[in-house]
This record gives sequence, C-alpha cells and structure tokens, in this order.
Amino acid sequence: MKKLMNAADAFVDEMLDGLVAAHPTLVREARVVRAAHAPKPGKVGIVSGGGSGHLPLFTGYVGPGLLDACAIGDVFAGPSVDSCIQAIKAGDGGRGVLRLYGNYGGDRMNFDLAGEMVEMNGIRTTTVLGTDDIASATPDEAAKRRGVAGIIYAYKIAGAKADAGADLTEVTATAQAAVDACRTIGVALSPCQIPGAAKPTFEIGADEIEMGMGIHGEPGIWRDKLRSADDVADEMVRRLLADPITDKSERVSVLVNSLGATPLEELFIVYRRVAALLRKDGRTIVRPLVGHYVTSMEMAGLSISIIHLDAERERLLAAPCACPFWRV
Amino acid sequence: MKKLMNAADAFVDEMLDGLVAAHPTLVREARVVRAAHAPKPGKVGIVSGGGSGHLPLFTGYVGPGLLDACAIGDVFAGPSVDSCIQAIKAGDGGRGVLRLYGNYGGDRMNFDLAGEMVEMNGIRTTTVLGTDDIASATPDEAAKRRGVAGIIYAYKIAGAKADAGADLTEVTATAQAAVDACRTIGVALSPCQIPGAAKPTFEIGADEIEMGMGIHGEPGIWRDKLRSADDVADEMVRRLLADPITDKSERVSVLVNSLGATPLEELFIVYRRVAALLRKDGRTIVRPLVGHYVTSMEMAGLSISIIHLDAERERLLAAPCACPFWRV
Amino acid sequence: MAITADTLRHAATRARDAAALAQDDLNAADGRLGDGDTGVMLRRLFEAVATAIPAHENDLGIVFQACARACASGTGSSLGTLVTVAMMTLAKATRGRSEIGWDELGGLLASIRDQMMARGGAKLGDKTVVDMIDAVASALAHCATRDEATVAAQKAAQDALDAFRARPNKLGRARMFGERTIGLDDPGMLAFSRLLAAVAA
Amino acid sequence: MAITADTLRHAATRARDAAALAQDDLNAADGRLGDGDTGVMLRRLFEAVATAIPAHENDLGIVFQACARACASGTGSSLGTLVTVAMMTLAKATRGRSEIGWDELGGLLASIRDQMMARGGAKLGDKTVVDMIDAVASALAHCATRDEATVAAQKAAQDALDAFRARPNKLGRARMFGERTIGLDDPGMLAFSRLLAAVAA
Ligand SMILES: Nc1ncnc2c1ncn2[C@@H]1O[C@H](COP(=O)(O)OP(=O)(O)O)[C@@H](O)[C@H]1O
Ligand SMILES: Nc1ncnc2c1ncn2[C@@H]1O[C@H](COP(=O)(O)OP(=O)(O)O)[C@@H](O)[C@H]1O
Ligand SMILES: [Mg+2]
Ligand SMILES: [Mg+2]
Ligand SMILES: [Mg+2]
Ligand SMILES: [Mg+2]
Repeated sequence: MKKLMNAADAFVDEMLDGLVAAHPTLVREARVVRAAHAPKPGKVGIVSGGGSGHLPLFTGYVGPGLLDACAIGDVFAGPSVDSCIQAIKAGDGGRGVLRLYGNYGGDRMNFDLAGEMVEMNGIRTTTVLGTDDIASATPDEAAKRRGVAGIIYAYKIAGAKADAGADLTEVTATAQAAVDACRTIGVALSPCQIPGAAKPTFEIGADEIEMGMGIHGEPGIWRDKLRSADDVADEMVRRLLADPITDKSERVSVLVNSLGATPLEELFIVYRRVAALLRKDGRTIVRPLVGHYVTSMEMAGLSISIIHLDAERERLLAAPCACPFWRV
Repeated sequence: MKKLMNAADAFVDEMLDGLVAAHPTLVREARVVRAAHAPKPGKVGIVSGGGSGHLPLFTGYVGPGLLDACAIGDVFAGPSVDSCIQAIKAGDGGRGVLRLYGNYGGDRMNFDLAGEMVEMNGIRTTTVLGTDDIASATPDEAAKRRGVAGIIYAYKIAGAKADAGADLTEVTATAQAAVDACRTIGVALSPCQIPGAAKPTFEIGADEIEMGMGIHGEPGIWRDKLRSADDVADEMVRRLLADPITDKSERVSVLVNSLGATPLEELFIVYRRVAALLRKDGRTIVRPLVGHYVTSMEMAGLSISIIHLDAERERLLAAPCACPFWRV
Repeated sequence: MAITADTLRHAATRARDAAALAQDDLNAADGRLGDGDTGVMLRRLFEAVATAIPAHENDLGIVFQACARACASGTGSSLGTLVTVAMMTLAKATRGRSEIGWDELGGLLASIRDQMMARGGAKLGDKTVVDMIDAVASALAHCATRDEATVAAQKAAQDALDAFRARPNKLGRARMFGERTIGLDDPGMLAFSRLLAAVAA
Repeated sequence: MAITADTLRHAATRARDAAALAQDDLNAADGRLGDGDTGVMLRRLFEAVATAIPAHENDLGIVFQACARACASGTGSSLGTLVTVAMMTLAKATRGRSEIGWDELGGLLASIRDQMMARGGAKLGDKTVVDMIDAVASALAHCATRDEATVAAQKAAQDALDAFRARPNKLGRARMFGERTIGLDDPGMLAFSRLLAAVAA
C-alpha cells in the first residue's frame, strides 16, 4: 500500500500541522486540537479523542456547535492520558466537560484516568461512549459495542445543546440519548495499512466483502463474494432497523459514509437504495449525510448510520455549526 | 477493483438519483443536473459538464454562487450534445450563458454544437475552457492543456461575478482570467476502473508513482519509485511556480485535492509542505482547500492547484456560495 | 441504381451488426492510446441509429436527420460527436431528395471531412478518422457505380490504415502518448474501415 | 538485599532492551488477534521510561512517579495505560521509602492487579495481562529473597502463558475473534513474561 508520507513516526504530527495550517479555526497544542474559541466561558465543554487515521474524525469536528477540543493518538492508537487531560482542560469553560468518544478499552481507561486527574483541578466531567456499531456485539451486550461513524451525530446534537446554554447534566443526557437512538453497520472491501507497518491491517480476497467489519479491521459478521450494491444496502438497512431501539421515530437522519477509498459515486448509488428502503419502511429522512465523515485512511468500504430523531434532536441537528468538514 | 454498484450500465443514472435524493437543492432532468433555483432571471448562467466519475465534479458544484446547471456523460465520456443543449437552456436566465468546462476534444465539440443550436433559440453563449494541467502540454502549447481540478476556482470566481450582476462579457472575462491565473499538477499512485471494464485504466507498479498523470490515466511526465511526500510536493510546487503566468501575485489560493483513495491524512501532510514552500517563496495563502474536490473514483494520488489572486478574484473567492461540497 | 432510403436502412442494420462484432477490437485499439471506449461507444451509437431510422420515409434528408438526432442524444464521445456531425452534414445536403447518385458520394464525404475538421480542429495528417475520410473521398471522386465505389473506398481505407500506422497520433488523448503510438492503428480509422467493409459487403 | 532505586534503574535499562528485542514477536502476536501494535508501543514506552527515570533519586515513590509520568504522556494503548496504572500504584505505595523488601513484591503486584481490574474492567480468566499478574502475585506471596522471587515469578508466568493458551480471549479487540484466539498467546501476557525474564536475568 503506497502512501504519500515522510517518516512513519512523523505521520501524525505532520498531518496535524497540515490540518491546522489549512484551518486556522483549529489550534494545535502537542497532541490536542482545540477550537480557536475554546474554552468558551459559561458553555459546557465537549471533548473527544481517539486514534489517528480516521479523518475528518476526530480533530476535524472541532468547531462552534461541535467539539471544543480533541485528544489525538498515533494511528489507530488512543491518545495518551496527558493528551486527554490537556484536551479536557482546553474544553473547560467553567461549567464542566462532557467526554464523548468511542467505546474502545484503551481510550476509556485513558479518558477515565484523565477525568479523575482533572477533578483535582475542580473540573467536573461526565462520559458518554459511542456504541453505535451493531456488528460488534449483540443487543443484549450493547454496552460492549464499539463506537464508529454514528458518533458525529452525537457531536452535533450535544454540541448544539451545549451551545444553547444547557448544563452538564442536560448535555450529557442529550448526548446519551443521541447515542442510544443511533445505529451503524459497515462493510469493508479492502484494507488499509498503518504507516510503517509491514502489511495491511487485514487480508481480503479480490472478490470478497466483509459485512460488519470494524474501522480498524475488527472481524465482522460474514465474509463472502462481492454482492450488488442494492443487496448489500438491503442487508445493512434490514439489520439496522431490526436492532432494538427504545425511541424509534418516523423521522430519521442517515449517514452513508465512505471508509476511505470508496468514491462518492458508490455512496450515492447506495444512498439511493437506502432512501427507498426507509421510505418503504414509512420513515422520512432529514438532513442526510453522504461522504467521507469517519474513515480508515485508504480502506475501501462504507458504513450506514441511522439516527432516530425526536423533535429536540431534529432541532439540534438543524442548529448552526461550523467545522472544516461539516457546516450547518 | 471492487465496486459497490449494480449493473454497470445503470452506474451513472443510479449515482445521479442518489445525488439529487440526498441534495434537494439539485434537480435532475435526464443527464442534466440543475440548481433548484435555475434559471435565475437576470443572472448570467454558468453551465459546465463532462464525464461522470469525478464527483464532486461536475454535478456537485451546482448551486448558488457556482454553477446553474451541468450536463453529465457516462463515466469518463463527455455529455451528449442533447444534454449540453438542455443544460444551457436550464441555465439561461435571459442574459446569456457561459459554458465553462474542461478542455477535452469530445466535450468541446459537443458544447460547441450545442451552443450553435441554442443560438437558434436566441440564447447567447460564450466559452471558457479549463486548461490548468501543466503536465498535459508545454507552456507554448498551453491551449492544448486539459482541464483538471483547478476548474473549481473558475466556477467559484465566475459564479460570484455572475451573482454580482455582471453581464456575459464580464463573467466570461473573469472566468478566463481565473483559468489563466491557475495551474495544476497531479501525481498518481494507483488506477481506477471504469464500471464494467475488464481492467483498470492503467497499470502501475506496487512501488511506483507517476508525476503529471491525467485524471483519466493520461500519461504524465515521469514514472519512478515512490518518493517521500516532501520530495513529491517540492517537485510539484516547483513546476507550478516555474510555469509562466502573466499575472503572478503575492496572494494565492491552493487546492490540495485527493484523486479518490488518497486519504485526508496524506493531503494534510502534503499541504503542510506546500504551505511552507509558498511561504518561502514569499506568497500568502488565502482560503486553502484540502480534500476530495475533483476525483477519479478510487484512483490514489493527489493534485495541487495554485491560483494567483488579484483583489477582485480574492473578493469573489470570498463571496457566499452553497453547493453540497463547497460552501462559503 | 442510386442510393435511396432503403439503401440507408439496409446499411444501418449492417453497421449496427458490424459495430457489435468490432466492439472488442476497437476497445482494445483505443485502450492502447486512449480510454478504451471506442468500441462500446460505437456499438451503442449504431444500435440507436438503427432503431431511430424511420421505416417509411423516402426523404434522405429526413432519414439522416433522424440518425443525427439519435447520435446527438446518444453519445458524448469524440468519435460519436463526429458521427453526429457527419449525419447532420448529410441531412442538410440531401434535404428534399429521395435519391443520390454514387458519383455524389465523394463530394459528400469531402464536406463531411471539412465539417469534421472545422468542428474537431483536426488537421490532415493528425492520424484521425478524418484522414481516412479524406482518402476515401478522393478515391470516390471518379466512381459512378456502386461496384466501383465499393472497391475504391475499401482499398483507400485499407491503404490509409496501412500508411498511417507508422506515423504518430497528433490529436486528443492519443497525442500525449507521442512516439508510442507509432505502429498502432488509430481506433477511429479502424472503426471507419470496419463499418465501411460491413456496409459495402 | 532489598529493592532500591538502583535496582529500578538497572531494571529499566534491561526492560528497555528487552522490549526492543521483543518488538517483532509482540507485534506478530497482537497482529493475530488485535491491531498488531503491542511491540512497537512497548518499545517506545520503555524507551521513554528508561530516559525519564531520575539518576540520583532514592525515594522509590518519586522514581515510580517519574515512570508513571513518562507513561502517561507517551502512550494511549490499552497495555500502555495499564503500565501507567501499575507505575502510579507503585508510586503511591512506595512514596517516602528508599527500599522495599522482596517479600513485599507479591502484595504490590496484587494491588496492581486490583487497580488494573478496576480501571480496565477485566475479570480474572479473561486472558489478559491481569491473569498473569495475578499468577505471579500469588507465586511471590511466600518469597523472601531475590533468588526465590526470580524463580517463582518466572515459573508462574510461564505456567500462566501455557495454561491460558488453550483458552479464548474474552476482552477488547481480541474478544471479537472468539474461538479463533484459542491456541494463541495473549500479547499482553507474552509481553509481561518477556519483560520479567529480562528484568530477572
Ligand atoms: N478532434 C477530432 N478530430 C477528428 N477525429 C477525432 C477527434 N477526436 C477524436 N477523433 C477520432 O476519434 C477516435 C477516438 O474515439 P473515441 O474513443 O470514441 O473518443 P474519446 O477520445 O472521446 O474516448 C480517435 O481514434 C480519432 O480517430
Ligand atoms: N481492559 C484490559 N484489562 C486488562 N488487560 C488488557 C485490557 N485491554 C488490553 N489488555 C492487555 O493489553 C494487551 C494488548 O495491548 P496493546 O496491543 O498495547 O493494546 P491495544 O489493544 O490498545 O492495541 C492485551 O493482550 C491484554 O493483555
Ligand atoms: Mg492499539
Ligand atoms: Mg472516451
Ligand atoms: Mg476513447
Ligand atoms: Mg494492540
């Protein structure tokens, strides 16, 4: 796998340098990216973080109405405890900080440790974990599910809630409700490679796809010959709709997300089918997203996320926000 | 090369269906996509078009402050004469239409034919051709150069000029000046495949890159072993700055564009270097763009475009615009 | 016997079948120096033409006009558009006539050549379909019968193909391959010679 | 002889060298059921620890605190964070002391185990580094000298590795590979046993 890069050890830092050079609304401090406006006094802070290699996630979603700061690790490795601490401090405007990130063991330990440490500085924190990937555990073990693309809905909704002046408890509850209302499933066609690694993250035949594979190549539900876009979309939507959700609603938003190499053309072919299926299921799509939102570098494949919207979530989704990769 | 698609013959139409389903600001009529607001009475229309397979180009740039309508062909094949006629009519608000598209033989013939035909309907048209790819011909044959990613600057600048109420002659001159002030060069790492084709558009070794390759796999300047991102960026910027331009300026905008599979991480690593080089060259970067703007489906590689900005172009670049993939 | 609407209907069917047969060869030829789509484009184009041609119309101009319309909506490739240009040229030249003589063919091809050059910007010698049309137009200049025309046109086409093979392409996508195009047939010329052979047979 | 700051400095150097040597093996083990980064992470981590350890400090708590700080800023991987937790636990437990006895080691390891379980949510039997630490802690419970401790710890580690190989991973990334993890060494356990061997030698 060819990459346009320099030394592998410099990959993340050079990437971050370029990101903030191109986007002056972002400020970099070591392995933390914060919004130029952060911390915003009187606003609940929202902080996220995770491994590199998923742009626009995580650092790309820093901005008004979204995240205040992000801790970022090496490619596919969590941020260090220090970075987590630093990000929480950068996001703290005096009303506490929500830690909103994906459910991965390492990240959880680090953000938890960091949370305890900043408490000594008098910063109140709460946690909401992205757990949208239905392929990563069964519904009765839903708390074990990993967080994937759907987390950006939680960013947007919690971000708007915080912007509206809600307190930490309210922002946390809103974020948790957004996670609870959102489900994602992915399909992978080809792997990616960690800079400096000797080989790709997984192997897959030239004519195979894997349903439910995770964004780091975690094993999925089945692997088989490539099928038509409609067949693949049908199964993904069926699985998403079948997964139990307490608060299903007629109005949903949908994210059809490229894992990297899969082009917009294919995303739109799939979106067309997803839209038809949801219509047939009696649902109305609000503010769909189609594009590169949460990737795994050059991995080919896509994910579909569906979030059920109550009136408040729909309003928060429509509230203004601005980051380099998503603007309302 | 695996694709999430259905029948190859349906690729373009299904893609267009999905595009307009996801983006209600776009309206599809056969192989034409027009802005919901088009035609806008009293505004000079701007119409583009070309082959499919380059999303967001062409159809993705339809919207206020950009294009009014687009004629779109099969993958990597120009739009038909009829589609060109239809697009021009869809863009005509009574003050004439600028045909602004890339310099490819087939597209030119079709848009020219179409232009003559709509003249019988009393629609005045002019033509500006994107010719930014410096690798496709030497400076003394600059008119033979093909149009690549840089054309989106011409869309933006001409679109803002038309929005400001300029007449057809002025909009045309502004678009031409934008093309004249812009240069692009690309580098390819791996090919793409036309849906239904038996093999990829070109072959390239697992450790090779090709400097100057075109967006359909047209041969470039050299092919060699992969080099570091900095080395590649250095050569690209050197070539771009060395190319003769009448109106060079201290202020420039830069587009670092993925051809498809190359992820944002690598784009930012390259942008970081490009920014440093331009700074060293005494230039100031205004409103840089880094992302997927003009692609060739799953091709890996990137292009760098530099446009020199006089005061008017800088102002027009900053004017509001809104399309699914670019908003100011 | 002159050329009538029936001649055209017959030719359209043969052209459609020939294009289908030649598809892979033409794609392959284009794949060596272009984007590999000449064959699939031509097949689709002549399917559209064969379908569009009116069954009971005698006015050659109207018949050619129908062909031109099918081409204009059916393709956006360079060669496809040149075929559209050819059909439009013929439509204008034969409007109101129900037959044309074989001796007029050379002159018609010459105007097609000129229109194509005006539209596409090719010069003679660039190694495009225009060079072959030029050669065939000259060869037909002194033919008065179908038999003469058939023989002369095919010979001229083959000679042009052979003569240009050793020269480089100087236009469009193929131009960029420069010297590497020497020894290869131009896909547009190859396409024309295949269609000619089918229609003449 | 008790454990002093010099013992730690010596151990840190050995751990750094052992981590560098083990890098590829650990990456490979993690590559079979995780993301293949255990080795490179551990090498970087122990490089940072070896550099961060203060040269002239006798307070064990302060020495461990320095190690903990290096870990906290140097890595975000699961195992790396567990090492951080271990260092913090040791720092708290030894604050103000310049030596600890070999007979205290088992108890310290037991608190590390408990802290790791509290932090990471692993249960005994999940086949993680925690299971090995648990085994080694028990084995050290009755050792009073360095020699006894060395032998007992290494035996316990090896036994744990052998015993768990036949069982499935039940935590984190590896959990998702389910039965396919049977027969494979857990990379965290493998890492611990390699470091232990190096430090004990
Ligand atoms: N401008 C032109 N003038 C004359 N002939 C042309 C021109 N452009 C292309 N051709 C002919 O068309 C052929 C290629 O056709 P085709 O593959 O359909 O076009 P495209 O290059 O658009 O894919 C060439 O071999 C050449 O003979
Ligand atoms: N929550 C946890 N509790 C205990 N041990 C863990 C936990 N998570 C991971 N480990 C240990 O860490 C090892 C993996 O380390 P490493 O590869 O550095 O982490 P990552 O999974 O973040 O890439 C596993 O083999 C296991 O022994
Ligand atoms: Mg890891
Ligand atoms: Mg073509
Ligand atoms: Mg072609
Ligand atoms: Mg690992």
